[in-house]
Amino acid sequence: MIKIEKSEFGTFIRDLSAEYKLFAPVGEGRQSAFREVSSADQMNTSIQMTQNSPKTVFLPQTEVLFEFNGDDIQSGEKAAKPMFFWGVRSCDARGMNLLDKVMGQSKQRPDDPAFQDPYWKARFDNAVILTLACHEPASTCFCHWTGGNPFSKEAGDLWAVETETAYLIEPLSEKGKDFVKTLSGYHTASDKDKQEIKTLKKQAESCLRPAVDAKILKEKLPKIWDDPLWDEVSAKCVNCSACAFICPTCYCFDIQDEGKKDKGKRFRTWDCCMFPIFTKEASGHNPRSLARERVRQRVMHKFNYFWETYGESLCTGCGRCIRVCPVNLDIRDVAKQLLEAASAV
Amino acid sequence: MQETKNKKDWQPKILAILCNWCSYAGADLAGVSRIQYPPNIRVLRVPCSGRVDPMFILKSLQNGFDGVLVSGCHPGDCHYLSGNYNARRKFAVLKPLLEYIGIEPERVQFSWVSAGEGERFAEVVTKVTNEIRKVGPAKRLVKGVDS
Amino acid sequence: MIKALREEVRRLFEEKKVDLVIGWGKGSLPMTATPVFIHKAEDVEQLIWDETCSNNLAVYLTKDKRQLVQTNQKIGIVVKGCDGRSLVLYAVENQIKRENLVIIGVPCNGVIDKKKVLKQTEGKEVLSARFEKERMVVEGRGFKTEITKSDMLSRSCIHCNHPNAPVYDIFIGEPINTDSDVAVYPDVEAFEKLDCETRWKDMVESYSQCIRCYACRNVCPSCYCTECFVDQNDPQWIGKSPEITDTLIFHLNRNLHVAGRCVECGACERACPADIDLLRLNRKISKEILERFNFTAGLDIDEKPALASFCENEKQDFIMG
Amino acid sequence: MKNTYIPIPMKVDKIVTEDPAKTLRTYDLAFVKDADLEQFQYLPGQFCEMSLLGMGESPFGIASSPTEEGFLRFTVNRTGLVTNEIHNLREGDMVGIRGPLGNWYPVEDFKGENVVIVGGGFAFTTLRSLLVYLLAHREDYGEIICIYGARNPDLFIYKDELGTWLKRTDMKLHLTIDNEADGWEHHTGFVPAVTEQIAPSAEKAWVVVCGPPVMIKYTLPVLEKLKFPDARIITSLERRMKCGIGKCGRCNIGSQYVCIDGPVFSLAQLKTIPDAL
Repeated sequence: MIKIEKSEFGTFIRDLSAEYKLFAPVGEGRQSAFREVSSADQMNTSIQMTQNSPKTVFLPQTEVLFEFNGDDIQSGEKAAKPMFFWGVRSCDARGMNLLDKVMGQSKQRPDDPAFQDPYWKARFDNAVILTLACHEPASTCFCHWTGGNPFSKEAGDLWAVETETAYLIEPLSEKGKDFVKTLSGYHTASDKDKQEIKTLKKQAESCLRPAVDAKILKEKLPKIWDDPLWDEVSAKCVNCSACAFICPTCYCFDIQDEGKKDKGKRFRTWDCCMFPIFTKEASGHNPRSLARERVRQRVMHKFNYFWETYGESLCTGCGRCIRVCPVNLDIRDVAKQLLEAASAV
Repeated sequence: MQETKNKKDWQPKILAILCNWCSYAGADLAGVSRIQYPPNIRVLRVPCSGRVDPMFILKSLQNGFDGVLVSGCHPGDCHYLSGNYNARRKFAVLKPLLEYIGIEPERVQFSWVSAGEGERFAEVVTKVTNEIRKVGPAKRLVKGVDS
Repeated sequence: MIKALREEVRRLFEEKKVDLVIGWGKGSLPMTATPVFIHKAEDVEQLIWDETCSNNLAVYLTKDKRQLVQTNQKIGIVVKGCDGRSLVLYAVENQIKRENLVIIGVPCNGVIDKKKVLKQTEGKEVLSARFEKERMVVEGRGFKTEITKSDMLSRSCIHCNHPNAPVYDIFIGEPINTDSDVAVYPDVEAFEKLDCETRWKDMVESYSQCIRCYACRNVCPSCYCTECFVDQNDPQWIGKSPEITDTLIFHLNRNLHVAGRCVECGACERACPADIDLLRLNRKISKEILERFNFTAGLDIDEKPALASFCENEKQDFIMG
Repeated sequence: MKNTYIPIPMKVDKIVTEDPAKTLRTYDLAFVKDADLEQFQYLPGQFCEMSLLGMGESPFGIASSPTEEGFLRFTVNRTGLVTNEIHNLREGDMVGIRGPLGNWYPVEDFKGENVVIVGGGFAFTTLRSLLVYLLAHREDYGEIICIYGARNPDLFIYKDELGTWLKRTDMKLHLTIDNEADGWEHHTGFVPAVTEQIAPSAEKAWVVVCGPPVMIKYTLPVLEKLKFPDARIITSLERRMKCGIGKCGRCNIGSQYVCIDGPVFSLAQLKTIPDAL
C-alpha cells in the first residue's frame, strides 16, 4: 500500500494530468460533477458525493454515433487519451461496472463484438478508476442495502483512503497494479496507517442507517407485480426523469437523427422510462401508458429484472435520486413498503 | 447546419411569414407594380397571422434565418375577424422575451400590410433587410454555430 | 396552526364532505415536506404545514393524475397563495369542477428553497433543522449554524404579494395582509439593464447546465397538455440534444406556453436538479403581461388568460410603423 | 471492431404495392458491397433496423428467406415518420440496414416434426420467411399446415405466392377473411375460430403464431385446447426499439429484451414475463 503525503498531492496530481485525461470532483452542490482537471486546486476534495455521477463522462448525455455526408459515413468514435478518475465513491465505481455489463459486454451474445458498444469501450476500457473510501456516508446513502460498503474494494482499479495527513493507495485490478508500478519515490503505508484505516472504516459504517436486504426484496417483488400498492407508491411521482438522469446506473438512451437526407448526424441521448413516449409505438399503442406502470418498470428494473439477468441489483444505493426528487419520493420508503406488502402475500 | 459566412459577401436570409389575405396580396401587388425591394426574403404564406406559432419563429432562427418578419392584416381587417388581435398578444410577449435573453431586437419584426399597400410592403422589407444587415449574420440560437 | 388544519380535515371526512384530501406531510429528509394523499380521518395526523411545504399540489389534479378529477370524487386540497392561483387557472380553463373541490387555504409567509440552504452550508449536508420564527438552526456533521429566512426563501416568494389563495372554502388561521398587491419585478429590471451581449452570455451559461429531465415541466401546474410539444415526434419540434439552442428553445417555448398562465409558484426552479434559475424568464413574461394588459394569472375565475383574449385598441409599439 | 450502430448501404431493387389502399409495400433490397452479402447470415424470424439517414430507423421483420440468396425483403406498413418516408422511396434509392438482429424461429428443433403456421394481416412477413425456408428444406420436415387470415381479400400480402402455395400438394394453406365477400371460395371467420375448426393435430407438432395482438390473444387458448404444449407454441413480439442490440432499454419486458432475447418467444417463456402479453 502506497502512501502519498498531502504535501506531495499537488505534484502527484500534476504528474497524473500529464499522463492522463484526469477527471475529479469539481464544483459544489447541484452543479458538482466529474470534470477534467489539471491541478489539485481545481478539485473539490472535500465533497462527499458529486451531484452528477461519473456516468456523465462514460455515457455522456449525448454522443454522436456517426456523421453522414452523402454516402460517406464517419463514426463518432474517438481514440481517447487514457483517462484517470480520482475520487470515485465505491457506489459509483460499482455503478460503472454494472453499466459495463450492459454496454461493454453482452450477456446474450458474449462472444460477438458486434454486440458490444464501441463508444463505451473506447472510454471504459481506457480508464483507470480510483475508488476513494467514503468517510461520512450521507443520510441518503444506502449502499449497504445492495451489498455495498463505504470502504468497499469490489469495484475500481485502485482503492484509496484519505487519512489525516495522506492518501493511502492500493491496487485492485491488473490495470491498478500496472499503474502502481509507475509510481516511484513514495513511502509505503505503515501499520499505524493501516490501523487508522480500520478506525475510519468503523466510523463510516456507524453513519449508516438500518438496512433492508435488497436480495430479499428481489425475491419477493414478482409476487406483488399486480398489487394495487403500485398506485399508492406512484401517487406522488410526477414522472420527470431527474432520478434517472442523475442515477449512476440508468443507461437507457434514445437514438435521433439530425440534419437532412444528404448531410447530418445520428446521435444518442439519455432517455427515461418515466416518459410516456419512451414506449409509445408508431401505431399509437403504448404498452406502458399509465404512470404507475412506468414507476413500476423503473423500480422492478432496478431491484428485480436486472438482477434476474446479471445476478445483482442495478441500484448501488448512492441516494442521488432521494436528494433530487422534487416530491421527495424516497426509494428507500418505496422499497420498505413493497417488501412489507410482498411479505404479507 | 449552415456554413460560416464571411462578413463582406454575406447576404441576410430573412423569412417573411405573410398572411394570405393582406400581406401576401400586398407582396403580390408590389411585384406586379414592379416595385423594387431587396431579394433577401423567403416568403411563407399562412392563412392568418394568428396561425403563427412563436415556435415557427424560434425554429427559423435556429435553422439559419438571420431574421424573421411576420406581417398580417391591419387591426380590424382580419379575414377571420380576430386572428391578428390574438397574434398581436403573442408577439407582444415574444418580442421582449427574445430581447431579454439577448437576441438582437432587429431580428424578429412584425408589421401590418394590407392588400393595397404594395409600396408599404416594399418599404417594410427594405427597412427590415437593412436593419438585419446592420446586426450581421445570426449566431445566437443558431444550430451548429458556436455562440 | 397544524392542529387546526388536522381538525378541519378530520371534520371534512367525518361530515363526508371529501373522499380524498391532498396536503403536505413530513418528508424523509430534513427541511423537506412531501405530498400526502389522505383517504380517511385516522390519517389526518400525517398533515403538516410549515415553510418546507413547497410543492404546488394543484399539479395532482391534471396530467397523469387527471383521473382523480374525472372520477367525480370530492377532493380537498391544501393550498398556499400560488397553489390557490393554479386552481383558479384550472377553473378558468375547465380542468376542474369547482363544486368537487374543497379548497383549504393556509396563510403563507414563503417557503424555503433547499438549494439555497445548501449554498449557506457550503454544500455540507444538513442532518437536522429547527425553525425559530425568522431563523432556521441547521446542524450537520461538525457544524451548527443559523440561517435567516430571507437567505433561504424560494425566489418565487421574495416578491410574492398573493400569500393567500384567491378562492377558498376554508381558511386555516388568519389570511395575511399585504401592503400592496401590485407585483414588483426588481430582479427582472436589473437583468434588463444589462447589455445584449451580457444577457446572452448569462443565459447560455446557466441554461447549458440543463440535463433535460423535464422536472420543471412535470412539476408545473400550468403545464398539463396531454401530449407535450416535447413528446411530439411527427413532426419533432424540439431537438433532443442538450445543445444550447435546443435547450433554450425548449425552455422559451415552455415559458411561452405558460405565458399569462404562470402563477410564479417557483415549483420549476425548486425542482431543477441542475440549479438553473428558471423563474427569471417566467417573471419577465409576467411583467410584460402585467404592464401591457394589466393581467395577473390565477386571480379571477371570470377572467380569461391574457393570451386567450385581446382588446381592439391596445398598445402596439412593437409593430413596425 | 465492428460498429453495429453504423448501417450497411443497400439499394432498393424492387417495390411491390400489396394492397389497393397502398398502405402496404414490399421492398426487395440488394447488397451493394459483396463483403456485406458474405457477412449477412440470418434465419427466419430475425429482423433489421432500416435507416433513412436524417430521418431515423425502424425495425422490420425479414420477409425473405436465407434460402433466397442475394437480397432482403421487407414489407412496410405506412404508419409513422420513417415508414411514410420509406413509402416515398423509388427503385434505385439507397437505404441503410442494420442486422440481422434478434433471435429466430427454432427451425432446428422443427426437424422431422410437423409445423403449423398461424398468421394474420401484414405480420405474415417473417412467417413467409419461415414457410419459404421450410419448403426449401422440405424433406427435413413433416406436415406443413398454414392458416393465414386477413380482414378482406385485398389485405393479404404476397398474393401471387399464396396462389402457388394453394396449388402445392406437400403443404396445406388455409386462407380466411373476416366477412363474406363475392367470389371468395376459402374460409370466412376470424383466425382463432378457423384454427379451431381446422384443428391441426398437436402430435409431434410445433405451432408458430404471428399477427395483431388481439389475434394472438384469442388464438393461444385455442392452441392450448388443441393440446399444443406451451413450449411448442412459438410467437414473435413487437415493441418500440432503437438500438436493437440490447443496450438502449426501450424494448425491455421483465428481465428480457425483445430486441436480443426475442423477438421470438415460446408461450412457456412469455408466461414467466410480467407484461409480455
